[in-house]
Amino acid sequence: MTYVLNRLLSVILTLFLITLVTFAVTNILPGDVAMMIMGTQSNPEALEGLRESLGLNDPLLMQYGHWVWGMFTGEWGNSLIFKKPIAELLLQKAVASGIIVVMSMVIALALAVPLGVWAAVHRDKWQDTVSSSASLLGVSLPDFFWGIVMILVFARWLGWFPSSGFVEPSEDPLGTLQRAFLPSLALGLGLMAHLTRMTRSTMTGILSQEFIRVARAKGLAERTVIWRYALANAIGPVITIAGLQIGYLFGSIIVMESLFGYTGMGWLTYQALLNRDLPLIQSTVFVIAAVVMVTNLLVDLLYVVIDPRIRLG
Amino acid sequence: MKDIVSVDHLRVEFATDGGTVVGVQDVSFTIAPGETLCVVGESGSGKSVTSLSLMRLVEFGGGTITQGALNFTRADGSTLDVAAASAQVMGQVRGNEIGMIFQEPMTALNPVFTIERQLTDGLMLHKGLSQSEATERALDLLKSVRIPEPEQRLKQYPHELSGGMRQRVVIAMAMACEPKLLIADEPTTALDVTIQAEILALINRLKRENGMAVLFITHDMAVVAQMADRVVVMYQGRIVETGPVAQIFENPREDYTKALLAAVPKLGEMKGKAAPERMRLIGDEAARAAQAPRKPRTAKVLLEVKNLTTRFPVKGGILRRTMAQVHAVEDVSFTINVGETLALVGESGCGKSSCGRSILRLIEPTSGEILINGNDIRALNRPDLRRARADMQMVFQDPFASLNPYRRLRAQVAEPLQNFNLASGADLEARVLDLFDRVRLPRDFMNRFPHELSGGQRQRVAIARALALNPKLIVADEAVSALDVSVQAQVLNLMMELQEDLGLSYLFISHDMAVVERVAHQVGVMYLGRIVEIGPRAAIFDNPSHPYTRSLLSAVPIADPATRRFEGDMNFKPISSPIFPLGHQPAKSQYTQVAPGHFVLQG
Amino acid sequence: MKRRDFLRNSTAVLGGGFMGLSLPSALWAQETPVSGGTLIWGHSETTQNLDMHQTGTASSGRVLQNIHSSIVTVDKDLNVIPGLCESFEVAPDGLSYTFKLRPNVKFHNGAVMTSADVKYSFERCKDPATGAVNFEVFNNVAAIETPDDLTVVIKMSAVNAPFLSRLSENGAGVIMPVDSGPTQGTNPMGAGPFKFVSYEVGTVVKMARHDEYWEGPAFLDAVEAREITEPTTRLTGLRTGELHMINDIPLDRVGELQGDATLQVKTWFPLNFDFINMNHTFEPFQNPKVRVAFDMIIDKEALMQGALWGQGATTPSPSFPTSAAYNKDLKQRAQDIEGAKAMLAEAGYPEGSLNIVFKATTNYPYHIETAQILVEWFKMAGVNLTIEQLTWADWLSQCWVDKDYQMTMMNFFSLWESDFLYYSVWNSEGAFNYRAIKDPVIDELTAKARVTVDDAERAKIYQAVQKQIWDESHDIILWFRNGTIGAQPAVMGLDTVVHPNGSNLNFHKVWLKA
Amino acid sequence: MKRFLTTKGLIGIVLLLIIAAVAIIGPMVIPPDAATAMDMTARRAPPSMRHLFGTDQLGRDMMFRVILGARTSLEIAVSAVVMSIALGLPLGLISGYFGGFVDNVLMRLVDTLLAFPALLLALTISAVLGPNIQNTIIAIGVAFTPYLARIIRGEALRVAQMPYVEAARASGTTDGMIMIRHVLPNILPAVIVQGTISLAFAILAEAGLSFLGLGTQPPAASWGLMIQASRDQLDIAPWTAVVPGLAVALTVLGLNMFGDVLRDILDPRSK
Repeated sequence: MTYVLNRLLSVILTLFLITLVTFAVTNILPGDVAMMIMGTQSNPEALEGLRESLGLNDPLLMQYGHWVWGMFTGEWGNSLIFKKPIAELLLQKAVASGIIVVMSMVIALALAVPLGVWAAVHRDKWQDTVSSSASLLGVSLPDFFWGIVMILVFARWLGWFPSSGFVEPSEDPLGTLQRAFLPSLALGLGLMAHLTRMTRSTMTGILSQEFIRVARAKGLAERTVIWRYALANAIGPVITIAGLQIGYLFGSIIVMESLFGYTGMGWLTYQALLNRDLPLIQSTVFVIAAVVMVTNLLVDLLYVVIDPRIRLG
Repeated sequence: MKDIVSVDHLRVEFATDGGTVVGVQDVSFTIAPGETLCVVGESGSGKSVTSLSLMRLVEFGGGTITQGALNFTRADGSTLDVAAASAQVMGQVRGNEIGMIFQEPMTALNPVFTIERQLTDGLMLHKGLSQSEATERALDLLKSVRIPEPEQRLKQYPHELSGGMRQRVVIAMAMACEPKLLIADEPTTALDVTIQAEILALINRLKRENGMAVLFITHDMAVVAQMADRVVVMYQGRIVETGPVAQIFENPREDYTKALLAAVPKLGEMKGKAAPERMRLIGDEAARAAQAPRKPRTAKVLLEVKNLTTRFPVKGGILRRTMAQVHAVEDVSFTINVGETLALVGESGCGKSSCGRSILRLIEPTSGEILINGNDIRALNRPDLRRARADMQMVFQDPFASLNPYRRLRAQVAEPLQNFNLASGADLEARVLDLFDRVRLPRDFMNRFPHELSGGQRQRVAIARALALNPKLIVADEAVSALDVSVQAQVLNLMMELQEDLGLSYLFISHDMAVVERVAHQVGVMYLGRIVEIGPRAAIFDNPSHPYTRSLLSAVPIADPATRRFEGDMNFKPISSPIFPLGHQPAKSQYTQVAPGHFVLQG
Repeated sequence: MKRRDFLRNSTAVLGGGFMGLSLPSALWAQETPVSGGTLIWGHSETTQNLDMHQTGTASSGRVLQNIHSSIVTVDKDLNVIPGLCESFEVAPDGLSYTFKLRPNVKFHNGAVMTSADVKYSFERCKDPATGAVNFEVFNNVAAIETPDDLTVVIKMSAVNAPFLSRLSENGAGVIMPVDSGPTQGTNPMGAGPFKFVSYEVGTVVKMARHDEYWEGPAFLDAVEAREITEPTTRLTGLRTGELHMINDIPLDRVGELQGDATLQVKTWFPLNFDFINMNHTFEPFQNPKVRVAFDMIIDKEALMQGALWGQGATTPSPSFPTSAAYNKDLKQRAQDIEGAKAMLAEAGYPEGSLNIVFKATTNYPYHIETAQILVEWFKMAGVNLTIEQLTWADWLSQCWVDKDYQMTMMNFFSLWESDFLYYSVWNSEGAFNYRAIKDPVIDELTAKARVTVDDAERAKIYQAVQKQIWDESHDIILWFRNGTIGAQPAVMGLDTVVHPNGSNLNFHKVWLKA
Repeated sequence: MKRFLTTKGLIGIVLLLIIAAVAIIGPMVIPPDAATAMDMTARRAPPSMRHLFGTDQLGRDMMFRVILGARTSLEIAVSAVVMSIALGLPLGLISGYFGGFVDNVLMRLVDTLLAFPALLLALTISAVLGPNIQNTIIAIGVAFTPYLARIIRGEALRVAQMPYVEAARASGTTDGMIMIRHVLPNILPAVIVQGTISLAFAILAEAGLSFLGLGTQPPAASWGLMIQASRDQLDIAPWTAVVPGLAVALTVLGLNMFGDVLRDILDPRSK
């Protein structure tokens, strides 16, 4: 329990640092939302009026204090471009992104674990080379490349999945999953490469341990030894590494969601950045950072459940 | 009656990047029912490869049986050539007709499964038991290996058990299907001496009760003497000598066996000798010649440790505050005279290493005084401490980890000299050469990297490095524990020779009573952070007065098949935890003097 | 009546002669429109703020113009014509405007439009607290009077000749029901052909037919504007049949789609005009010879073919092509690299001595392509041009506001009204004079035009302005860019969809063939 | 003696040698204009004898672009990785070696940076410094630093607990010298392996940055920019993605294969 509280405290401290950095970074960015709203229609006079009405002329420290206090009290303010309460926007988009983050993680793990185990069992043989070359190819081309390939193959040529868009799960749950599948697959493939490598090296370490030899000496079938005895030990580290990829995933969804017109957190972040919607940038970045940290926390806690050794220590 | 096992001209090869390496060749032996065969040898002798071949587990390590037969008499009386058996047949044999236990109890159990699951899966597989029947049988097994509270253990995970208990579980697993042959591969090497005694006694009892044969693999001649009916001595993948245990120990035929036996310190063989003595190693004429002249011992005190206490904080809670303390070293006092050796002996976790490190302030002591030549080490600031450390050097246990793999040995030995600007250029080169000579290493080793040396050679380099600053005191922390017995003897002799030549003092930290008896002038026995008994070596070994010292000595295997110690069940008091809540004030160490200089902890 | 309106509108649009349709236009003319169906439109941009007053982006306007109706609008030549008013009248002194409203115009909430709604809408737009982007349109408005339910009189404190034209633009002239302001951002409401149904940020805007629309109900039951910003994805959606139509076909794909018999492609111009800007505070560009030489380096037709894949038409003037102000006498300078070299040398910049940074925004990928082609020609002329890519926000901040650039290019969608165009872009006092152009001739001419009442006279003045811009080569005017739409064959009435301003899309007359 | 030049390693070295040769010799034999020369009559031409690797949307020869782009891409990737190592190494080394408070503070900082979308970081850097190659290198270098610092810290922590470090301390070696003589050489292999992997990511990161206009500025060629530009024409001109993609893939493959060899070469144990 103290372990949990401890981790929580460090998460809170980091979150505070994140608010500071976010605020600083977003304020360094030139241009503001007033300029973005008016576009080429902007002239000094009009800009000034708009700025005033958007509250962009307050002193920085006041804006920061206002923002942090708002985050605490649940007053997240309104998005300047979308004219909607940020909290409402984020909640809706977080669900959308949650779906593809989880789905891509499931796809990645479902592919990476067997592939990694296979490579570890046949270490330094051709199977290993095939597995590592496949994962290298995965990381050699950017996510969006795979995204476009998915659209062309599965939407345009095969017509199995819709090419883009997002529907609310409450409206059409199947439709939501259909639309989430292609971006998840593209993200999952990129993620898989990394996880395969990690599974392989973790499994390699575990397979050289004494208890594996003991299991074999008991007469257990090789299948049982690898898929029960060894994998039960590998799953903890692999999940931890997978959890650490959440941060990477939240970076990748920015491009991927925009590509698929799948409007989740990544898309929202990109829109906020492009439109210099400072309150929205600050909140999305903060929420993404918080989600990343909390996921890592949860993964750590999950590890405690999976691995009995951690419980006492 | 038919032999259980008959190995005939076994040859195992390993494919490596550098080509094919022969693991063992021309190995032949038999094991009769109910017999214990010990295979003994130093590292690289091929003893483990032999045992793994019998289980056909050697394949998983990249080995291939390229020649020979491994005939095993199955339960139905038929003979199976293990070398040619199918994977399916091997699955029936392994764990069912042949049980196996391994060296590392800490890693031999799957950390994420309960004891119950690990005990029952073999039973369900081989004996077709239901889950509940298997659990019942598992409970019986735990009882038969004398694990306390067996019902509770079934639900526990391996990490919740001590090392000794884990090894009992591993034995229970191996015994689950009542095999006709038990292969024990260094089953006690990683264990403390009292636990080793318990496990050896347990194996003996189980063997008697079940009438099974045992193939016992070990490097320890003392254990061989205690366990074996017959002995196979192996060296570099071949069998050197085979024979009944008495014959091997009393009348060895082969030079290698003789040399091996000569290198084993036997507990009690120093009885009546006043000073430490180098071992008489076969082929080490230098040691023999240098035996005679001795420097007269002076009673000048070099190191005085008074009430040394070292505690480590156990941090916890939200604010990472110290919640409890490990009382690693608790109110320890002793002195070491110039040119003498004080051995600190005890089992793992007793605080002997922490004590050694505290003296060098590699870890910071909590309280107490450390005076070297009257100079208070604890009062020094960092620069002064750095200078003071020139007088005290350390040799570590693991010869593989104590040298930087990325630096040439010349640089590593020269480093202390450069640190204090004691030498440079040609002078430095000369000093380093001299040090290599001193530790009897060829001069051309200077340009080598650590991995190019054997364990014993590396330990010599570590000693040379420690000697570079002409220290007065060397703390040798399990300095010979990781070495093969013949190498251990050589290094011990070297250390004793250096002591004689240079008047060095040693704080010799060890768990091995037989080695301690060889090298020490004074012995301190540590238990739970305290010295429970301290005095001249003879006093401790001849008249052990503290109960702990006595049990420790009774547990040591003696390299003499005539004195067998581990027949009945042995049960020693388990060591309790040295962790105490914050603010716990332990009592002062009070000693009773039982003889001049021989003190025993009260209470 | 409806049928007649329909025909009139379509002829009007066709009359412009700027429309191109890949299907023979006779085909649709023979069909009888049917009601029903939901049109799924793949919209190229994201709708942001639903409040018509507050939203400044063309993207939001494109959707919201279907929900709102404006008091006045424009015909194909951008002449102001009545919208929600039956007629309007400007006092001779230009200080008073009288609007006669159409009777029985119904808002989406069922209320009938009155002069109070007009007064409310204009005052809301004028109020700085509203944050309307066009609030300065009402700068000179002194009072809004409503003598009766169908009459609105606007009193000006000073003459503002472009007032009516500005009212016809996005936002400023729309009429909202009284007191609907606070909910306009979440539930926009007006008197347009479609009612707002729902909006999911970044995903879709749904609209349904307004049965009591003053020009008659639309054919479509509903319109779904799905927002798909990625061009390839949008194109795929059209090809797979998920979308009925898309706007903004990537220029390089227009040819490919036109060759596809299963799809309709519609292009029109002008969507906007593009020009290359030279910063007049940058020393070399203070010399007109350098500017003219730069103009001579560029082969505009080749550049248009290269960057727009032929989807446009070159022009020496930025005026709306069919407007009276357009100076038809001007011709773009032909490419003459040797002549440009000589002129540059004459100006004191021999070969290799000019190093220019060209800032282009990634917001318009064809600007980047343009810049890349320019680099090659400038290299031939001995000028070293390097490109710096900027995001839209950075471009606005660096080039538009801070004037921190040497060379750049930009396009304008909606500056078709001559005063708005020439005064704000080229007058030294102009709000959009981000090149810092100070030309006394232009200053004088543009000021004079403001007080010139006679339309023909004014047009002449603006033609003179265009000549001056060309003579001095203040900017290099490049082309009008085409607008594009791609659609399934079932989508009918595509020719009515484009608003005369070239940017807005109106679905009133669009229908789906069963 | 271990044979460290395995077939795999040999392939890796050959691949890298070819790529390096192309990157170095290419610009010497091919005129610099070849990468930007446009042929408007052959836009998006598929591979043919005239244009072996086809052309892009402006009719530029993909073969010349991919060859001349090699140098830019590798220059950016190598500099960015070197920079992230230069920043991350001291950070991780100090954090891992000293532990305690210093470690806590530094790792909290690293955690904070890791939680940030790299895009925001890159955008800020590009906005503040302007888009050019140096700033691209800075953006990638800074974004990679926390990852490297993390890995280096872990390694330093492990090495700092080795007996030879304790032995060095016992023989009077100062902390600074211990870090240089003992910790650094022992963590270097891990750093180098991580570095080779990071190189691959850096090449791709440049593609991501050109999404925002940062990175190589057109019309100059770089693999990242080329892949980015292929985005809208993947279906009609797949070679525009395949050619630079293959170049990246081969480089990554070569680097990975070579990484293992390099580790062996550096390790005295394998000699």
